[in-house]
Amino acid sequence: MTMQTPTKPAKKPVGPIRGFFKGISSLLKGMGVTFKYFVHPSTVVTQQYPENRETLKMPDRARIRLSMPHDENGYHKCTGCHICEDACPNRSITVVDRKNATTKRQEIDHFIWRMDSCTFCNLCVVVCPFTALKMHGDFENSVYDRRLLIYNLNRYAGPAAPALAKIEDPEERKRNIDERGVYSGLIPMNGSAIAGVRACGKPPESEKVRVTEDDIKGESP
Amino acid sequence: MNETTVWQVKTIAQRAQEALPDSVWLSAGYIALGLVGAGAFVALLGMVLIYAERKIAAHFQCRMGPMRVGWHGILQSIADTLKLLLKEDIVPENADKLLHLIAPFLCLLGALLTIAVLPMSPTLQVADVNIGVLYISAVSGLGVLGLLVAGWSSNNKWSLIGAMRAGAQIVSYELSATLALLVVVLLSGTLQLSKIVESQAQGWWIWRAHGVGIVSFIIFLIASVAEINRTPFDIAEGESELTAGFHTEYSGMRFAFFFLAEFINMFIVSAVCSTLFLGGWMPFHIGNLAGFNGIMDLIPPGLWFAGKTSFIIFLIMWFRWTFPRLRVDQLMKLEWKLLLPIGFVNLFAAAVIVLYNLYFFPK
Amino acid sequence: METQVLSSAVLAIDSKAQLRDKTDRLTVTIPVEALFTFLSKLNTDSSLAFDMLCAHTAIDWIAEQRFEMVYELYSTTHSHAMRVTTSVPRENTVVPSVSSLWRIAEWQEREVYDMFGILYENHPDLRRVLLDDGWQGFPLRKDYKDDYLLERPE
Amino acid sequence: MGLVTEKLPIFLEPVPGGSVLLASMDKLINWARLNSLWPLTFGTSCCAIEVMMATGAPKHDIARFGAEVARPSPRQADVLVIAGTIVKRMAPTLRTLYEQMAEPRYVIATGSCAISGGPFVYGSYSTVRGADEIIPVDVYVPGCPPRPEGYFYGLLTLQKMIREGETLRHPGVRRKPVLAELPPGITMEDIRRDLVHLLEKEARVDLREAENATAESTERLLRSGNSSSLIRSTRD
Amino acid sequence: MTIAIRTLEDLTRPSATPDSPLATQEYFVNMGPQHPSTHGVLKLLLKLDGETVREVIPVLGYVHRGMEKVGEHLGYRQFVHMSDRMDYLSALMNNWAVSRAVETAMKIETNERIETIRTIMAELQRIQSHQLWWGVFGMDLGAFTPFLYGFRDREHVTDILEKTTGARLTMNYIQPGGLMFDLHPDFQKEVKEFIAYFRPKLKEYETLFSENVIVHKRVKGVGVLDAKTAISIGTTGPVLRASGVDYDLRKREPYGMYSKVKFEVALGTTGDTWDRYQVRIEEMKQSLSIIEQLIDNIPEGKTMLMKPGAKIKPPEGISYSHMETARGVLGIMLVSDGKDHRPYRIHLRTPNYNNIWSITHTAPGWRIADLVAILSSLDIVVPDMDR
Repeated sequence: MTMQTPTKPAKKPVGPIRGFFKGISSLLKGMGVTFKYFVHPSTVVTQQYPENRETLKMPDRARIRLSMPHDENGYHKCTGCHICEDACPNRSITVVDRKNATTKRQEIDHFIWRMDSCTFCNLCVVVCPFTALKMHGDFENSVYDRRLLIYNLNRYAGPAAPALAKIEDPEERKRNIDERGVYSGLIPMNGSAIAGVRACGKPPESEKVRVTEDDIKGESP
Repeated sequence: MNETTVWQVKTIAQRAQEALPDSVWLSAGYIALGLVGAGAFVALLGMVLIYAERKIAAHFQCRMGPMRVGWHGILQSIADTLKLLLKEDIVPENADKLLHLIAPFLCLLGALLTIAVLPMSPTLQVADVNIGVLYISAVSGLGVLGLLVAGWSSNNKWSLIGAMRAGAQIVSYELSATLALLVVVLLSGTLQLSKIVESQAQGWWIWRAHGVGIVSFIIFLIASVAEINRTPFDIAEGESELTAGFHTEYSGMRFAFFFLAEFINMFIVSAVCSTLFLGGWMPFHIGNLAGFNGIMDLIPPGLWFAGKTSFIIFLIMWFRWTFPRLRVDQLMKLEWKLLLPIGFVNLFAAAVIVLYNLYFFPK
Repeated sequence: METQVLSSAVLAIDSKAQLRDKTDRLTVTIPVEALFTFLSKLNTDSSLAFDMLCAHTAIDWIAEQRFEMVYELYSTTHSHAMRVTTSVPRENTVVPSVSSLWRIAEWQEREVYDMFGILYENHPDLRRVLLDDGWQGFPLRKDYKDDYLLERPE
Repeated sequence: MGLVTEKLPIFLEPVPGGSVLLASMDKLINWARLNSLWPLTFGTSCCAIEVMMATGAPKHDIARFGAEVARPSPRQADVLVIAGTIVKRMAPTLRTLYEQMAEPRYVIATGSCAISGGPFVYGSYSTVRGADEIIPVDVYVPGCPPRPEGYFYGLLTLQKMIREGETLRHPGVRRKPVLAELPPGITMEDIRRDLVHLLEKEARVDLREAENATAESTERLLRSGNSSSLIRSTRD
Repeated sequence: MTIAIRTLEDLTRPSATPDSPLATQEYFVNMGPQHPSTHGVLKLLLKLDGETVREVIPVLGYVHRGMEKVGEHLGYRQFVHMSDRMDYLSALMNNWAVSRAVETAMKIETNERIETIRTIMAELQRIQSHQLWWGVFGMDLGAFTPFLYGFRDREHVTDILEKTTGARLTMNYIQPGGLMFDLHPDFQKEVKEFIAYFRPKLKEYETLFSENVIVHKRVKGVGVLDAKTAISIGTTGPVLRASGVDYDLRKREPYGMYSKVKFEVALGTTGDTWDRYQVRIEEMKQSLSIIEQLIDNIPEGKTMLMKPGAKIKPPEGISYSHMETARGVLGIMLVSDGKDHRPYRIHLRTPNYNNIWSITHTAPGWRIADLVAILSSLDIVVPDMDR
C-alpha cells in the first residue's frame, strides 16, 4: 500500500469580502446553537443527586462495592478457600481462616476487604467457585479516616451456608457460629500495620459518618 | 410634533449643590448617599451579575447551575463573596509587595469612577460631567494600569505574559472604542452623557444616521468586549494558556476585587453602549406616533435603562459561552487592520451626515 | 512482500544476520557491532523501506547475563514488519544509537536508558525521561533493589 | 502525653476568621465556606475524568453545589482534589501546590490510587502509597474511579465537616505542613506518631477495645500461613 | 569512550546575552505539571521569545507508575485490569489489546460472537473518546460550551457501556479468551437509540465549532506535521492519518470483525491541527457506521472460552501484537520464559509516548496559544504516555 492522495477535493478559496460575511454568518450560526438550548429548558439533562437519592438507581452490574450476600437465615457461602485472595491483583482481599472446633475443617474467620485499594476489577467475583461474593452499587462510601475503608464482609465466622444446612440442631448450629461485625486487629496497610482500626461489615451508626436528610437540604444562616 | 415629555434631569451632585445654601448637612447627606450608593450598588451588582453569569452559562449548556444555596442557588454569590473575603491573603515572597497590594484597588477604582457619571435614569445619576464621554474613556484606562501592575508585581512569568497581553490589547482597542464614541458625539453634538441621552428622544442613534450608528455600535461592542477581557478576547487570563493570567498569584479578597472589577466593567460597557447607542433611559419612540410614544413613556426610564443594559450584558455572555478565544496576533490584526480603518471611515461618514444634515428624522 | 522473500532479502544484507525460528514474526538476530549498518540498510533500501520503528526495548535475561535489545520495524510503504534483536553483555551495555535513522529512536532509547541503563553511542540527548535525574538504579533490571518497592505476596 | 506538634511554632495555626469570631458568625462563615468549594483543576489520571470532568458535565453538574468554578491557580482554590495516582516525581509538586493554596483549604483524595496507591501498591517502585503521606487529607472518596455521584457524596461529607466547625480537627486550628527546620530533639517520626494519635482521637476510634483484640488477632494472623506476608513491613 | 549522561539542568541554562541591543532574550517557562491544558501532569519546558515558542522540551514521568514492572508481578489475566489505567479513555481497546496479545501467544481462537461484541465495544469507546477530545479541544481553544456538549453526549455512551460492563471508565471487560459478561439485554436497543441521537448532534458540533471562523483562524495551517516526519517520529492513529498516511491497523492487519465491515479510513492532507480535528470528527462518523453494520448481526455463541480461574502460561518467546486504539497503535510485547504464569517482561508501546514527541517538531515558531491547540489536537493521555 502506498501513500494515498487525499480523496477530498480542495475547496475554492473564498474572496476576502465573501469570507468576511461567511465568517460572520458562521459566528451567528454558532450562537444559534447555544441559544436553542438556552430557550429550551427541556434540554436540561441534569440529574439532581442528592435530591433524587430515593429514585437514583445504579445499574445491576455496577461495580462500586464488594459484598458477601447473606441469605435469609443470615448465612453466607464463603468457605475461606483463598481463591479470591490469589486472584486479587493487589491483595485488597485478605482471607483469615480458622479450623472448626468440631469438624476440624477450614472455615472463614475474617474476610477483610480493603476498599481503599480495591480496583473493582471483578476478578474475585468471577473466580469464586461458590458465588459467595457480589459487586453492588452502593456508591456512598466517603469517610474522614482512611482506615474506616477496611471492611469485614462476613457477619459470622463459621461454616458456609450449605455446610450449616446439614446441621439440623439449631443449638449446634449456633455453637458453630461466632458473630463478626467489626474487625479490629492488625490490618496490612501499605506494608505497615496500624493498630486500632475498626473495620465494619455493618458499621454502628455513630461510626460511619452518614449524610442525613438535613445535610442534603442544606441550611441557610 | 414636539409633544414628547420633557425629561427633568437632576443628578445627585446637582441636588447636593442645590441643598447647600439651605442646609450643609443635607448636602453632605446627598454626597454620602452618592458615594455609599455607588459602593453598595457596585457590590450588589457584582454579585447579581456573577450569579446571572453562572445561571445563564448553565442554561446555555443544558445544565442547571447553582441550585443548592437558597432557592435555585440565589444566595450562591453571597456565599462566594463571604468565603473570598475571609480567605487567607497571600503575598508571594518575591513579589513587589506594595504594587501587589494596590493593583486590585486600581482595577476596581477605574470601574467605580465610571459608575459615577452613568445616567441610569433622569433622576439617578451621581454627577453629570459636561465632558462625560471624554471622562469615561480616560477613567477606563485606569483598569489596564491595575492589570499591568498586578502582572508585573506578582513575579510570575505567566502573570507577566498575561499583563503584557492585557496592556497591548486594551491600549489598542481603546482607539476603536473612542472612534466609535466620537461618532455619537458628532451626531449629538455634545460630550455630556445626559444630553446625549436627551438627543435620542426622536430615535436611538443606532437606527438614525444611515447606518453609521449601527456600524459604530458593532465596533464599540467588539472593542469593549476586548477591553473587559472577555471571551473571545480573554487572552489576558486565558485559562487554558496562562493558568490564570495576571491574577495567578492573587488569592482571597484581592482576587475577589479582580473578579468584581471584571463584572462591573462588563456592566459599565453595557451601560455606556446602551446610553450612547440605544438611548439610555430614553423610551423607544417612533417619529409621530404620539399614542405609541405615550404608552412607551409609561414605562419608567430606569427600567428602560436596566432593560437595555441587561440585553447587552446577555449578548456579551452569549458571546462568551459560544466562541473560542482568538490568538494574540489575530486580536491585534482584527483591531489594526479591520476595526480601526472601518472606524475612521465611519467617523468620516458621520461627519458628512452631520455636515449635510442627512437624518432620517429632522432634528 | 512474502515472508520468504523478505527474509532472504534481509539476510542478504549482512552475513552475520541469523534467522530465529519459532517466533510470531520474522526475527533476525545480529551482533551488536553490525547493528547500525544493518538497521540503516533496512531503513534506506527502497525495496525494504522500514520507515517506522514501532517499538524498541530491552529484555534483561539475567540468567544469561545479557540484555536483549529488540527493534520492531514496520514499513508503511510495503506493509511488512520484522523484528531485529541483538544482545549486549550486562557488564558493557553500549549500543549504537539509531536516532539518526528514526527520530523516535531518540526518545525510545532514552526510555530504555532510563529503565535498563543501556548506554547509546552518538545519542544527541541521553538523559532520563520518565524518572528523576537523580534516580538511583535502573528499575526494570531484574536485580533492581528498592526499599520502597513491595513485592506482591504470593 | 503532650503533643510534640504543639511545640512547633508554625505547625498549628488558627484559621483566619475561624476561632476569633462569635459562634453564630462562625456558623455563617462555615455556611459560606461549605457552599463555595472551588476546586483546583488538578488531575493526574483516570479519576480526573470522572471527578473533575464528568461531574462538571450537564448530567451531573457540580455547579449545583457552587463548585464548578475550577481555578487553575492554587492561590484561588479551596479544595484540592487529588484525582489520580501520585508518584514520587509528582509528590514535591503536590506538596507545593498544597502549600500555595490559601487557608482555609481542604483536601479530598479520590480513588484507590490517591488513597492507598491502589493497583500500584505492589510491584511499583515509584507510586506513592497514599497521598496522605504527603499532605493531610480531609475526605477519602473510595472507588476506582468513584462515580460522579460518589464524588458528590464525598463533597457532601466535606461540607458536613465544615458545617460542624471542623470537629475532626482542633476547632479553628489547622495542621499545617512543617515548612521551617525542626526544633532540636523532634524528628519527623514524632510528628508522624502525633498525627496518628490526633487522627485516632478525633475519628473516635475505640482504642481500648482495639488493643484487647490486637494481641489475639496478631497471633492469629501470624499463625495462618497465608497471611504471613501481612506483617512484611519495609518501612516501619 | 565515555557517554555523557545529561540532566534537565543542562538544557535550561540561560542563553548568553545577545550582542545587539535590540535583540530579545529568550527565557524558559514551565508549562505544567499543574497546568490546565496539559491534560493532566505533563510538563512542557518552553523556551520562549516573547510569545513565540522557540523550543519545547517535554518532561515526562509525572505519572510514571512503573506499569511494566508491576506487570512482572501480575498474572496475565490480572494485567488486563492494569491496562485500563493506561489509556483510560480507550480502556476497552486496551483490554482487547492485552487479551489479544495473550490469545496470540497462547494460540487461542475466539468465536465470532466474542469478536463482534469486542468490535462494537471498541467502536463505542472510540466514539466516547473522541467526544471527550472534542470537548477538551474546544475548551483549550477557549470555548467552554463544546466541553459540556461533548460530555453530555458522552454520558449516553458511558451509560450503555456501564450497563453491560458494570463500570464507567475502567471496565476490565474484555478478558483473555472472551468477555467478562454477556451483553445486557437492552444493549442493542440502546445502541440503536444512541446512533439515532448522535447523528444530528454531530451536525450540531460542526455548526457550533467546526464551521466557526475563529476556529478556522486558530487551527488551519497551525502545527504542520509532514508525512515523512510523522512516520519517522512514529506517530500513529489520527495524528499520523491527518498527515495523509493511510496507516490504520483496522485496515492493514484486520482483527476482530473489521475485515467484514465497510468503512473508510479518514485521512488528512497537510497534517495541520485542522486536519487532525477533521480526521477525528470523520472517525466518529465511521465508527457509527461500523456499529450500525454490526449491531443487528451479533451471532450466538459462548462469551467466555476459558475457565476464569485457569492459569495462563504462554510458551517461551517474544510475542508482539498491536491494535488501533483511539489514539493510535498500542503494541503489547509479551516475553515469556515458559516457566511462570507471570510475564517475564511486558513492554507497552503506547501511542501517546510517540505522539507527544511530535510537538518538539511542530510547535516551535508558533505562539503559546497555538502550542495549546497543537497539544490538544494530539489528544494526549498522560498516564498512557508515562505508564
